[in-house]
Amino acid sequence: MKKSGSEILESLNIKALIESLIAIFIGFLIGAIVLGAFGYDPLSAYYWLFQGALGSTYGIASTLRYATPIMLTALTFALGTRTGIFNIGAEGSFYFGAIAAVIFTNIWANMWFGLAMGMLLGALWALPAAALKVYRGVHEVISTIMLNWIGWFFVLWLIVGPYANPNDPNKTIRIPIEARLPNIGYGLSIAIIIAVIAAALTYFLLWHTTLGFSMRASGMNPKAARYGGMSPKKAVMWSFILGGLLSGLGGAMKIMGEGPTYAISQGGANIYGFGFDGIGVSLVGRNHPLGIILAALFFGMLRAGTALMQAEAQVPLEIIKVIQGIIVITVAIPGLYDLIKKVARRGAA
Amino acid sequence: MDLGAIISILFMSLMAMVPIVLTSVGAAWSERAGVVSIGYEGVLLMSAFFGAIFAELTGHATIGLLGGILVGILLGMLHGAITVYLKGDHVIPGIGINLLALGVVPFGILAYWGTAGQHQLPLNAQMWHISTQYGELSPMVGVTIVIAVVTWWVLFKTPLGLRVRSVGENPEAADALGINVEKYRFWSTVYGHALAGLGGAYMSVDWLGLVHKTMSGGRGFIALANMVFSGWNPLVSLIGGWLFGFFDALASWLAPKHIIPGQFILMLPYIMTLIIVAGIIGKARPPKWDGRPYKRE
Amino acid sequence: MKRWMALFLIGLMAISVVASGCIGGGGGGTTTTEKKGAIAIVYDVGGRGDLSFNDMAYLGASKAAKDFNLELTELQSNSEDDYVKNLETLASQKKYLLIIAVGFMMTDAVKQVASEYPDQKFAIIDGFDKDMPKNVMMILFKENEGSALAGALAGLIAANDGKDKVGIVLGMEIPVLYKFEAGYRFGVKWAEDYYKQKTGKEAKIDVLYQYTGSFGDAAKGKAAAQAQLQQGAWVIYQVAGGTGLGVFDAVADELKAEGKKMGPPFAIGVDSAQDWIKPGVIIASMMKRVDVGVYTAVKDAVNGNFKGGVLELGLKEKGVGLSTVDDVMAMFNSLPEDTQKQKLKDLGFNSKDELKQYLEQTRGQIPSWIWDAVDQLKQKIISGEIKVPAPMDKQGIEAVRKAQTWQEMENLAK
Amino acid sequence: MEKQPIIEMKGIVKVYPDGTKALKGVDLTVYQGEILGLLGENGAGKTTLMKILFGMLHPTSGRILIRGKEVQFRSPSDAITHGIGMVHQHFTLVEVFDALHNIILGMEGHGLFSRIDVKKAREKLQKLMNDLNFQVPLDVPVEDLPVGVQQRIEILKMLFRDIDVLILDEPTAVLTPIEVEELFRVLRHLKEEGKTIIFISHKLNEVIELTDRVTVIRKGEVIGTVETKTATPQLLARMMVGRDVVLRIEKPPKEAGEPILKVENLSVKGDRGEKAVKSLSFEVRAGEIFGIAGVEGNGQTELIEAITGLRKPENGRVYLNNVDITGKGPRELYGLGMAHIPEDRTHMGLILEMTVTENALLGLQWKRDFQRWSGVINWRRARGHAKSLIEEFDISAPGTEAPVKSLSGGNQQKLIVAREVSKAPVLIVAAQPTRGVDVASTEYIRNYLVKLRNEGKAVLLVSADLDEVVQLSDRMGIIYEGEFMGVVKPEEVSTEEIGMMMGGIRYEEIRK
Repeated sequence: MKKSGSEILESLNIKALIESLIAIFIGFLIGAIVLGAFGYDPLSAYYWLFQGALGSTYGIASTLRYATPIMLTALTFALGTRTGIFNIGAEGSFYFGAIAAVIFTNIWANMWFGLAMGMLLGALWALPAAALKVYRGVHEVISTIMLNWIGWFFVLWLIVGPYANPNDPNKTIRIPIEARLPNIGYGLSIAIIIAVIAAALTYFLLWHTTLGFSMRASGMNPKAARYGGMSPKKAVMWSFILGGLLSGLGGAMKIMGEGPTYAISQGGANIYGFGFDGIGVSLVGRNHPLGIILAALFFGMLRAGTALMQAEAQVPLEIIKVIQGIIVITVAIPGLYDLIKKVARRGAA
Repeated sequence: MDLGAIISILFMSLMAMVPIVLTSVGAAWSERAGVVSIGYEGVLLMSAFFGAIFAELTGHATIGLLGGILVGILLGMLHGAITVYLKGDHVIPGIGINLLALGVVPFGILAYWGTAGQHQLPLNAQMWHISTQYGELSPMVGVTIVIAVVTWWVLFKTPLGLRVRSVGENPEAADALGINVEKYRFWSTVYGHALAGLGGAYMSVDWLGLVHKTMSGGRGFIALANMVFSGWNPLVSLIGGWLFGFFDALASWLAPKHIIPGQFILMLPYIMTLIIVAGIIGKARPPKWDGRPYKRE
Repeated sequence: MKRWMALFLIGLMAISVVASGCIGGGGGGTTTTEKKGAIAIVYDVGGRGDLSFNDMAYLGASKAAKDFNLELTELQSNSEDDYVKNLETLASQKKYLLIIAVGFMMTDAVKQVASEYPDQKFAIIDGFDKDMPKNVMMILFKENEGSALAGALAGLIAANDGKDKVGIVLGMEIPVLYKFEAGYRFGVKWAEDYYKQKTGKEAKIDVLYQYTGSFGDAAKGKAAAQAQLQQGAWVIYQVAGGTGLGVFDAVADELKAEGKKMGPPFAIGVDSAQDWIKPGVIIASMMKRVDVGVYTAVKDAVNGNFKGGVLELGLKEKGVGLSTVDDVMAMFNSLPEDTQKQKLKDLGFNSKDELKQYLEQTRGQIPSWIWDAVDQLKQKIISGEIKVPAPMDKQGIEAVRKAQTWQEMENLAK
Repeated sequence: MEKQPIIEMKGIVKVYPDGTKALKGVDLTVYQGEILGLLGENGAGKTTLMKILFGMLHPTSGRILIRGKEVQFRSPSDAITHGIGMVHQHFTLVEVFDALHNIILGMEGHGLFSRIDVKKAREKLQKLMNDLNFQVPLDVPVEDLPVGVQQRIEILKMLFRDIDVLILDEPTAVLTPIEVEELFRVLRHLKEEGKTIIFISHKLNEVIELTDRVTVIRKGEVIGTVETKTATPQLLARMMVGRDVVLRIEKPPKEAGEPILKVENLSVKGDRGEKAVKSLSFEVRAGEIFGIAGVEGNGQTELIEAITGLRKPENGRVYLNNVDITGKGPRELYGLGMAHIPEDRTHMGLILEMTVTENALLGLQWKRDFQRWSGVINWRRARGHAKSLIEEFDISAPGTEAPVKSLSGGNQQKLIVAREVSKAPVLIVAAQPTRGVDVASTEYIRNYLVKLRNEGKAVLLVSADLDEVVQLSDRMGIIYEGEFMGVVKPEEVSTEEIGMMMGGIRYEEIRK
């Protein structure tokens, strides 16, 4: 697998990247204004935020740990958008990946088996939306929202009922020690490496395989894809399935790779929300695997830094969500770059 | 189950339906005009929060409700600006609004009241209720029914409604007849979000009398399900929303009897919606240009 | 048009910023006076403001901080993923005398971080692990004992009024709550027996229970309580955090519907002395004195008496118990000044004394022999004469639910 | 009675943003109460001119006078207020509304919030329909109605707005003969009522049958206006298609070989379910260019899609090299030696956002040459392929990794041709291969098609450009409403005769 860096960069849209940076800047700017308005010191808040995320080995490890699951769910969303669909079902597949890891590693305590079953169940949960889209023309946003909720309640039932830990029913049964992902220090497991490899593979899939070619072609122009002998329907199917697989992997690794509990908590608190966050990551990363790695690290950083920010600057951690929300809304503004240029020019004139 | 119990369940379901119905009716109107939003969950949450602040500052629950509407209007304008005028994607801003709400509300509760996560409203900021021996009813139940009926009537019986629907079905046709597609779409979005804003404020200043950082509890999504379920029809949304409220109340009622796991009851609305959109029973067809930006050639 | 929209967007952002500025107020005030040291507290995901155990922990910590002139650092947890990071961050600063983790959810995290920082002292509320390192104090509460008193109170009120049902509304179905439910059921059964012995009349009281699946959805709590009230529950015990606030609301509505200012029907609060939230509606609260636990831990750490291992607080240690009017007033006094004022205004009282009187009047709604009976049970539990079951899993709670008498339940406890 | 001009268009010029000159100073006069035919091939500028009159497009320069007063329309509703209405080729109806609501939309009367007075609207419409002597069902969703009725609803919609001038753009394209008769009756009736009608068409018989005067447009210019009474099909055909042939293509005589493509009784349905291709049979032989001429929209698109595997035929069979390929998908067909230059370059032939290399690979991605190992694309080879196409066909591109949208139209088209030819096909289906392409590229592409024919390949050429078909084809079929009006050798017929066939007159009838 030999490829030059410039080739990857070419597939990334530079202007879009700049727009993401602008969005991040606006997010921080408005965050600062809000902080200032409430009598907090934004500079100190941001200083400690970055200090917490990057100022120590542990901080960096935390950043990487937080970046892992959202990197995978973001890849799910990106595979969708590259194929021209709005797959927001990463959330549901993530739950199933997590519960699959719990169930199957307790049947056979093998790491690879757990990961494989996580991916399988994640992909399975993506299937209904795929089939509804291809055969019934049901818009994927509606079907995936519904499936996310159905999956949520179903998994909640599994973890409170059949898979509750009899010795400590506040969580599910734990992943057996032999099946856990090896730790590489500071609470960080090899999950991050697998996630980066998954991003690289996703890049490889999209830009170096026939399947990826037809997925991208179908996403940009289904008519031309059909003309080119491809099947847009098949591409959509694969996009859902592979997307579910990635999120399933994310869910499995969340539980198998993250201590100290190695189990799903009651109420699913440690498996909730990663699919939704992944959408933001993917959008900021411009739906490109490389951009997603960077955006996931950025979002991970925001979360890793909150402890020190709270402790030293006494700033409530929710400000991070405010900033994230503003970034995503800003990213949603089409042609942001040109818009800002136009406004700036007007301002200068 | 005696009569009292039935009336009581009825009251509970009427109170519970308000935010769902208002949001569904608003969303139905907005989608009839061709603008999709999945940000109603965030709108509900933020308007519950800001509505409570308005109510407390003025000591009038009605001002709180108006404040909720105002928040809805502002968010609707933001969504409308991005989707209608800038021709942006219809789904992404909603994701951002939902995310923003999850930050703004907990942060705001802490920053404004100094308590984390929740705040109880003083009595003078809470809506007056009609009390009976079977439970309470808010005047907002009546308002909601009136809004649903009037919205339905306007949408299906008046020139305004005809134009709104034409803009969502075939903007080209509407444009050719001199209907300003962008204007109708924009204000329809604003109206949709304003109703959701009213529903959110109702939750805090009326129904529950408190603000909690996750109080929307998925109702924004239930409302979307209900909208689809009701075939984008405000009047059916009223009935559908009441049914959701009814099943919710019934589930609460049945819960102490412990017949089936609660999680399965909670799943029902979503499963039903999925079945309906799949066309397995009934027929649900969205407006033809729903979610598509319209650009004149 | 596009340009106009761009300006509009920018304007909107500006408005939102100004708006948020207008509602701005407190926050951020850090004191500059010299402190003798520092303690840190890490909250559970519920966070402060739950009027429940996170708030109680704060109460204890802030009191200790004031009494011992310590700086207090608080950390919220956004999700469970934050526990290890929050604890680790604090521990690595090596400046805290004691780090307090609030909530059983943090058990594994505390265990891990404490073994990495053996010199750092930790305390965990509600968390237990038999392999916990020595530098961790595990503060546990016998909620079952306190809940038994709540159950006895509820059962006797119902029996006395000739009713046959009481209710309990719980949060997410997690095993900690089984202790509450079991204790409550035990108390109710004990009340049946006591009532029969006292009056010679049979009383059969059913316990309606519901796990709402959430600690934060007041609407669900309200619906659950309304359902139970309609099905004849005469007293409802809430063990549901934020969800429980809806329970109070439901009972208040019921009273209003009946044209009453005070119960019965009543609600029973939990964790803190919640009576002040809705005087007249809440007859008493099952207090879990997390504040006492936290205060004790800090005191021990300051005085050099800190010991790792389990510190279990039951009725005997005053770690749990039913609230008294004085408890309620103490809790009320601990609220921020303006919150107190606002609350009094809402309730239509001119002074705290009026609130106190009102609370006493509420308690006066039920005959004093009931209060005496509850106290009798309390003494028996303290003396060890009566044991309250504390199931920790599904089978355990099922057994308690099936049991027909309190003696049967007591056997389960052994 | 002296004729009053109701519309005068003077010196109308329309240049599109991409530089295409659609109208080059057109003058048009329409008199009160007449039916004016606007005749021309496609691309002549008829529709553009009428869209300008209807306010949908803005002229680059020129003036419009209505009843002697100059007007400037910003939108169609401006035109409607001035009494001008237009019925487009594809209808603008809200499918789920019934006829009544479609018609009154935007003209509901009263305030926005008052109840629509359905009864009054119905009465008014009923009266209108009675006056016109035609009926449409008012309460059925229009999507459930046949196209003929939908068209009448469009007409009613305009009349409801009290327009004086009604523009109809190719109104008979989707109608059955009976529906056409009915439409003509209505239009004549409208004329009696004093309305003015502009009838855009390329069908000679219809124009002759219906109109009072005919204005012929060709390549953005008015060729002339004649009184229909004095016009013959021959005259109109000459005006419509007659021209000096600009390019000469060297084409040595060649004996055609074995039949490569055989089409037997092929019937294909269009997007609206209409019969677009009606039991068509023909064959294309090795070393032969078979041309299909005709005005666009007469079934060419459907025919080609059916042959190239993009549309399922209703009936009939297609053989390639004696292999039955009916209903097979594009991927299989490419494997069997078919190449396809699609008519819609930007929407089908290319993916504009993708790079030159990626586009050069479109349809070739499975070829073993371009696979590193199964399923993985060898981009180095693909780039090499793109580079060789660029060199061989002299395509001017910034590089192989530039997005294809940065290429000019001509170079984009050359890229498609290059790619298709590189498939080493036995049959090339070339649809509109030179549309919108500059002169140099056009010549290159045409010469290349001849070269392929000389090499013994079979070429099926479909073009709306008559010159192209006439010059290149060895044999040609003239298609009209999904049927061949005649299959002839170009040198054996006159342009006039071809024009008549394009207008719907059968070869046998002409020769009679």
